[in-house]
Amino acid sequence: MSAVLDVAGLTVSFPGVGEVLRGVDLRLEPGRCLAVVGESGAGKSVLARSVVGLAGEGGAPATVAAERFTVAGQDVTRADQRRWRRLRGEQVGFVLQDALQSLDPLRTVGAEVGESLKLRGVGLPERRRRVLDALARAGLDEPETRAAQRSGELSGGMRQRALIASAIVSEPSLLVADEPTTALDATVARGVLELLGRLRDAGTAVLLVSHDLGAVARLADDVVVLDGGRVVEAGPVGEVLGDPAHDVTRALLAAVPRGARRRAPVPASEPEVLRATGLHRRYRLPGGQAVDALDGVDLVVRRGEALGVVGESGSGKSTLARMLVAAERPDAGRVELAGEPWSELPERRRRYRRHLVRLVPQDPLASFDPRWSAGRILQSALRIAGSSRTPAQLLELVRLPASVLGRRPRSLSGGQRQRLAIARALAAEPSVLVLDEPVSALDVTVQAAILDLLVDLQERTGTALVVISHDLAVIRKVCETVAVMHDGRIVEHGPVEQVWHNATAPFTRALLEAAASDS
Amino acid sequence: MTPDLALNRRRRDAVREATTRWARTLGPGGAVSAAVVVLVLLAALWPTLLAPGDPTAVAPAQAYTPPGPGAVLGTDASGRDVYTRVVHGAGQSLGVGAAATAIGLSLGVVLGFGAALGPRRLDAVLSRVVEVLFALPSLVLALLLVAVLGAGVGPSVLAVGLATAPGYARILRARAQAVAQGPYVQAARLEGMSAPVAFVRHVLPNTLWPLVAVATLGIGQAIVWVSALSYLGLGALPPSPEWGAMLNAGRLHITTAWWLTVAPGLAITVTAAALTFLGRRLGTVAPA
Amino acid sequence: SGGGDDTASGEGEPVDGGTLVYATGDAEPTCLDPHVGGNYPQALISTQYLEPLVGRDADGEIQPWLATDWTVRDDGLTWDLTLAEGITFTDGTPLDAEAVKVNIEHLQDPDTASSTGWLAVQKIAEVEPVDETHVRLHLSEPDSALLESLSMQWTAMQSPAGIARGMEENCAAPIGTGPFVVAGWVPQQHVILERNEDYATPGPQTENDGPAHLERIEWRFLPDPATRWAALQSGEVHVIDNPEPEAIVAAEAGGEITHIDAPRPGSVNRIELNSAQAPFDDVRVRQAFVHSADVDPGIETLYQGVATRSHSPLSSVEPMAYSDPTLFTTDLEEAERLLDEAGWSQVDDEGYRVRDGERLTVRLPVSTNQSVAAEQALFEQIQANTRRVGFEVVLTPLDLSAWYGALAAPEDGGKNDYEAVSAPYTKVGPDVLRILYHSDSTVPAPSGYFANLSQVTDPELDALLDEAARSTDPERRAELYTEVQKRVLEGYYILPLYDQQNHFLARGVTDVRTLGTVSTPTFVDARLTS
Amino acid sequence: MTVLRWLLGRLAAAALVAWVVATVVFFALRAAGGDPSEAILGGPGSQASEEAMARVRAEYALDEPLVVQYLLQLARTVTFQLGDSYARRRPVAELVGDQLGGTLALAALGLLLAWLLALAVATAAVRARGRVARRAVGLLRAGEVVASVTPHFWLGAVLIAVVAGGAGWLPATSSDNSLRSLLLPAVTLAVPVAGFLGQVMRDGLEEAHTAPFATTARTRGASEGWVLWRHSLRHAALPAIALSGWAFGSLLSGAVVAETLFGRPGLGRLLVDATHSRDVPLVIGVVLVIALGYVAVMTVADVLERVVDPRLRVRVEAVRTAPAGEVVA
Ligand SMILES: Nc1ncnc2c1ncn2[C@@H]1O[C@H](COP(=O)(O)OP(=O)(O)OP(=O)(O)O)[C@@H](O)[C@H]1O
Ligand SMILES: Nc1ncnc2c1ncn2[C@@H]1O[C@H](COP(=O)(O)OP(=O)(O)OP(=O)(O)O)[C@@H](O)[C@H]1O
Ligand SMILES: [Mg+2]
Ligand SMILES: [Mg+2]
Ligand code: NI
Repeated sequence: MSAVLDVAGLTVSFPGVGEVLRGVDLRLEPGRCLAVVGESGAGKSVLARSVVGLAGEGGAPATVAAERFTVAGQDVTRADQRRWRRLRGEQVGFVLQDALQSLDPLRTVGAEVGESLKLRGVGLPERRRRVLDALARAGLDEPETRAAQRSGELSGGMRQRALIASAIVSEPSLLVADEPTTALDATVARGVLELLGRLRDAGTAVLLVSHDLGAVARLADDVVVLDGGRVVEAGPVGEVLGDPAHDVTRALLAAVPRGARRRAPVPASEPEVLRATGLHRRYRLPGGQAVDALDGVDLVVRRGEALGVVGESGSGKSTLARMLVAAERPDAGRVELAGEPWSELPERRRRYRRHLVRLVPQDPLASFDPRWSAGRILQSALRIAGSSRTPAQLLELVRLPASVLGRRPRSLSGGQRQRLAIARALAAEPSVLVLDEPVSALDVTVQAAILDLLVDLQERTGTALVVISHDLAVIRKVCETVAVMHDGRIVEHGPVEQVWHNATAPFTRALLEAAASDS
Repeated sequence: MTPDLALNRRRRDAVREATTRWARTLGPGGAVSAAVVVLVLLAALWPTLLAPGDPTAVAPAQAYTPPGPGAVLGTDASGRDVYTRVVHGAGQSLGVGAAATAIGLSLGVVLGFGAALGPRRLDAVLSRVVEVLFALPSLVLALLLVAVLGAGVGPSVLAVGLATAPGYARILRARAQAVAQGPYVQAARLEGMSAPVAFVRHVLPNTLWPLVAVATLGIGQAIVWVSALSYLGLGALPPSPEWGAMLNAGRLHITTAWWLTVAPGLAITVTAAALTFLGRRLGTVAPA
Repeated sequence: SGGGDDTASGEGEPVDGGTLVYATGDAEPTCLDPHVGGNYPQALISTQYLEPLVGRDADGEIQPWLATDWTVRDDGLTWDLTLAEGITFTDGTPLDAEAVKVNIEHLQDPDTASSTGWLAVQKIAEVEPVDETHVRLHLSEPDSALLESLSMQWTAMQSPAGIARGMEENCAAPIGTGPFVVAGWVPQQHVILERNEDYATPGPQTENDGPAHLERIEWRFLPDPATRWAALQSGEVHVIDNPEPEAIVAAEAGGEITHIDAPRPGSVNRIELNSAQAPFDDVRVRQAFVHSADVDPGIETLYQGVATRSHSPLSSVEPMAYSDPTLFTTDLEEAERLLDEAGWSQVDDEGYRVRDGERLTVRLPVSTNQSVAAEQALFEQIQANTRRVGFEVVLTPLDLSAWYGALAAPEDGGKNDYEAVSAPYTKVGPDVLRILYHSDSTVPAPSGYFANLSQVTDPELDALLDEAARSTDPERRAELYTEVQKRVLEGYYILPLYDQQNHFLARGVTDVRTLGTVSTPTFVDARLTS
Repeated sequence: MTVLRWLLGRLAAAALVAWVVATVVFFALRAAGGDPSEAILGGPGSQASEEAMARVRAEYALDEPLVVQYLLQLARTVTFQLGDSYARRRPVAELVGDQLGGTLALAALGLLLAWLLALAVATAAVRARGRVARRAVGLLRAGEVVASVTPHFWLGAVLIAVVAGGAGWLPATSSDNSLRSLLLPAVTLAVPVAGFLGQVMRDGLEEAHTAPFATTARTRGASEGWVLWRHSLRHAALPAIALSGWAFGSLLSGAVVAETLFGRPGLGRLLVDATHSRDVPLVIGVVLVIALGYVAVMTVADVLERVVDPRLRVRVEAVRTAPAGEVVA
């Protein structure tokens, strides 16, 4: 069978940056899925964009050279923009990495999905039929309604599907999907992967870019491992992942959170640090409706405990975190801190005990004053806590070099920022640390390091942890107890291994299934 | 090498690094703008350094001398040296811009912060006030003020200041609200920082810094507005070499003595453009 | 160039008919009836549709117009006027003795709010219609300037039926005997004047004795001088007034544009020095100011030869004008000496003279509506020149209301906020001197305004002026007014500058004439050139 | 928020504007010196008699205490009885009505030209390819800044001297609302505003042009022109629409200058004259109309923004259907 995509010696460089891809070879046949894996910055996205002739998109113009470069049977080694444009949309469908921003928010989903058809002069009735068909094939319910909506009105999962619909609407022979599942929670992600699987089975060649090895294992037939713009390993997926030959592949595999933390739950005799009883929080939405973000939540956190909170997006995890640190008041119910009233007190009387609880927010960058250097951020936290330690000592706790002190948060990497946020939280020597999605934005290797750090901290300092995540594997690696949330309620609560192996609530089982099929 | 020398070198390196960092963030356009602004500032603060003559000394016999040796930018209808006047006018024109902007800003700060951080009722009232102020075009406001206070730089400055205040207030209100309710202020409050301290440490600097950019932009605008008042005969008092007044006086001789309009006209546009450009650069450099 | 005798050059042949576009830089009148208020812009436009009882020729001689003859009794208190026969206003109302009575009473009616016209007919106690064409005026005191007053546009005759319509309507379209009729007024844009087909009352300046050649005049308001000049150059308009000196020079240099120079009668442009308060209550200080102002070079360059320096209180078109250039020499040493003598001998660190801690400050409010750019520049030069001997001149540009406010007397809410001011006054004949320098004129009108801005209160001067006003003997009058002018000049109450500039530039039109009264243009003879 | 409530809010704003305008103008002009009765009696410097003054004062209630006069004026203003102009003795509504059209035509054409200019500059900037073109864009950028700070009166004077007086292509004066006669004053007004709008639009365009949705459109085979017209431009237009309310105000300010310069009838000139003669009712009338016009334009801009940006319309639903995290993201 002739290859849909055949690339040899692809080299891409940017002025001032240098070569980002060096001599990459790829070959992809219809009805197969080729995965490109690698660490962040390895060049995966550049490679994907090169396939549609847009390597330099969004930055400096790229210099592309290849020994052999054919897409859908056409030699594009020296193609001009006109040639490329004919390929794009028609022969190659593309799903961009930033799924949430990839649909024009000002236009209807229908217009966006049908754009590649319109560009080819397909008439309105025909276009409409095919758009609805593509939306249905992408697994969206009520295609008609969706087509009339705009991206702002869709959830993340829906947007991702709509984007896939727009990529497959003209039934291309090649579909390129760049990280199609990163922004999604486990259940939704599974749906998207299944969709790609069906497309492949229907004969479309799929080029899947991902750093999520679980996803790759499920979907891909072959895999290439990219590192620093070079292919370091390639082959059938079972071979490469089952028996990694290259260090980079091994490191990637090792970083996948796996297994449980073998540690007994803390005994009930340990003193309580936080106790929530009957927490209720209802949000009014403009237009009269309301959501119950929290609907009767009871929870106890004891000293030295690591409690995990899991649940799908919108289940109320972040709301619970805000209640626990008294960033917000519950409508009903109360939170006690170390056996004393907490949530119902006025801020004035809470302030002197604030050092006992710390929140590490979901988006650490936003929580730093952009004008302050890391040193000043820590200094300020230490001063408020009345601590005599130095910023450098805090950095040591989170294994950051002292050179970070003079830098602004914006210039730090994602992992470094997360560490800085944790360091700031530790300034006060809190008795409980609430972490909202501490690793969701990080790449696997960095993720593993942060999780190790948390375990280490808890063991060394005895701080209680409340870790919020939608990723069960993450929780299992760090926590000994877990609470599963669904629609503002805790549907399951107990030691991690117990929940893991004999979940009672149907929702927990669904979540576990989705996650399990990943690994 | 002695430690002393090493220290010096380190200091010198630090300076060089700082300047190159600035140069990089400003870009070539920004650097040129900055140079222009520095030059104009110099003219404003120390005019005699650049033009030792008397800007008001008349010499009717030398009237309408075209640019050339003796009079670099020519002379005006009264034989006054245009170059000297342009240089000496910098102080007033720049001062006018700065003063008007200062008035607009301080009023904007009061209105904006009041609306953003005060009680909800106050916000409603102040927002309305701002809306109404906005509804009065600046020149209309200026006309009224000049009618009350008489012509002159003072009333013009006040008028332009008042007219620009609602703009600043709006920007400030939006920003102050965003910052005050934003994640890093919340993070600080959750650490136990008190509200006033958080205001001083976080809200104030993060709200005002982006305003620096807006304000430099505003100075340029204010200079232009005050010059428009001069056109209506309501601006600077004679014989002040305010650029707008010079431009207006020269306007009538546009076909016979072009240099009378070109010199102050360029002074206004180049200064205002440099300030605007710098403002925009600062705006992009300022952390959001 | 001379008065109204310009026969224009231009390439084309004069043709009959067509619309002439006139662009004025003067303010747009708020009322087209010059009886109401009474300013120059009103005189300018009303010349096209209203005519006065008498005219005046270039030599200053009163000439018949609507009135063909006049006699005065020996006591000077009773005047008999004979009106031309068979004249009707454009609405058909006859111009008879009764009409004259209605007009004078209209001027005297407080509701009309006339100021210039009201002053002119102040001394008429009663108007007695004798028969259709004869009217007798009874005066309260002799008035040698009566005919001059009645020659002005502000006392021009209007149809009694028109006046009877009420002020609002009459302001919009006054009805007279003139060569044109007001056909429409779009405020801020233009007034449309249509030819009066039955026109039969040519004045002393015109040749044509039938209807005007032009069919229509579009009278436009174009405040910006540069725009007016550009509009004339581009052929959008045919005649402009108040041109900048540059434009006049360019026009004089040849080409299609003709220049008409028609200085206004009455007073010259001059700076009045307020003798009622310090520092100008001391004649030595006034003299020092005059000797240090050094305006000649400035007038030469700023006006580029268009304006001639005056050394008289009266306009050069007034036959009785008296000049004395020797009084106005530039002499800085003399000025310094006079100031030292007057006690202004200290100098502060900014170089201004002081006396008893008081700075030698001269506040000069400038009306931005009345002083053209060149004049404002001249004031700046005076400011720079007098500074050399230690005067601090403060120039304040003001709008018209504020300017009158600054001049007005304190008891009327004004502030007398001036030591010097330029306030030209247009009136036909030397009687303007009485209005400007009689001590009666320091008594403010109810609005606070008074004409004697130098605040001269000199009993001997008053006596001379009163006698001149009563005297009907031309020789005696001339003698008296010469004496008056001498006293005004020698008292250094004023610094005369130049005639009130009144220039017109025309293009594509011939035979534009100006009246010998207040120098307004008339278009009876004018023809467009093809 | 319902349409009705929104409309009521706008009306309330208009009423408030009317009140503030009447108050500010009344006290400003009374504090300005100069006697309104003079304005009534033939203008500043009038030499009307004592009786005439007294009569006018009584008739116009000028002898009442200031507060009473103010309340009377207020009562008239809020009921839109603008009264008669002191100086022109004609109903203010009529005077303003006569001049409104001309000024609106001028401002509207000015705004249109500003938009077209800004659009041309912005699109040229994002479509520029190659070294020379990029350089040119740099110049264009400087040009925008310079345009935005060019004084109206100077630009107008140059245009008159060069285009009308020198070359004679267009009339120097502007008397009616024909395109020929409106063009020069409209250009005078448009250039500075275009400078501003151009900067804003170019920023928006450059941002939208590199946004992921633009890239996605390219992956569908869209050409640069297509991306520009179908995607980026609408995004870039949004801030410019929001600015148009301000721009309209600035155009009206500019109209004061342009109308004087080009000898055009209009509200701006009327206002200058009325202020100079302390014609209180007329000033209130003109300022009121300008202010209400501004409120109206802001309202239109609001509506337009909603038309172009459905997100503003559907925010309610968006929050309801999408999880919070995503709406925020
Ligand atoms: N247009 C461009 N101009 C300059 N440099 C670029 C451009 N696009 C990508 N790069 C650089 O190329 C390198 C590879 O980037 P790429 O986006 O392909 O990484 P990635 O493997 O997709 O990473 P991630 O997993 O974080 O998405 C990075 O160093 C990036 O900074
Ligand atoms: N400030 C708010 N205003 C209105 N609704 C809110 C607000 N905060 C949260 N909600 C709603 O409350 C529910 C729970 O939100 P929460 O942020 O706690 O979910 P989550 O479990 O943290 O989700 P994710 O995994 O996406 O972060 C959601 O339906 C959300 O839309
Ligand atoms: Mg990528
Ligand atoms: Mg959350
Ligand atoms: Ni002549």
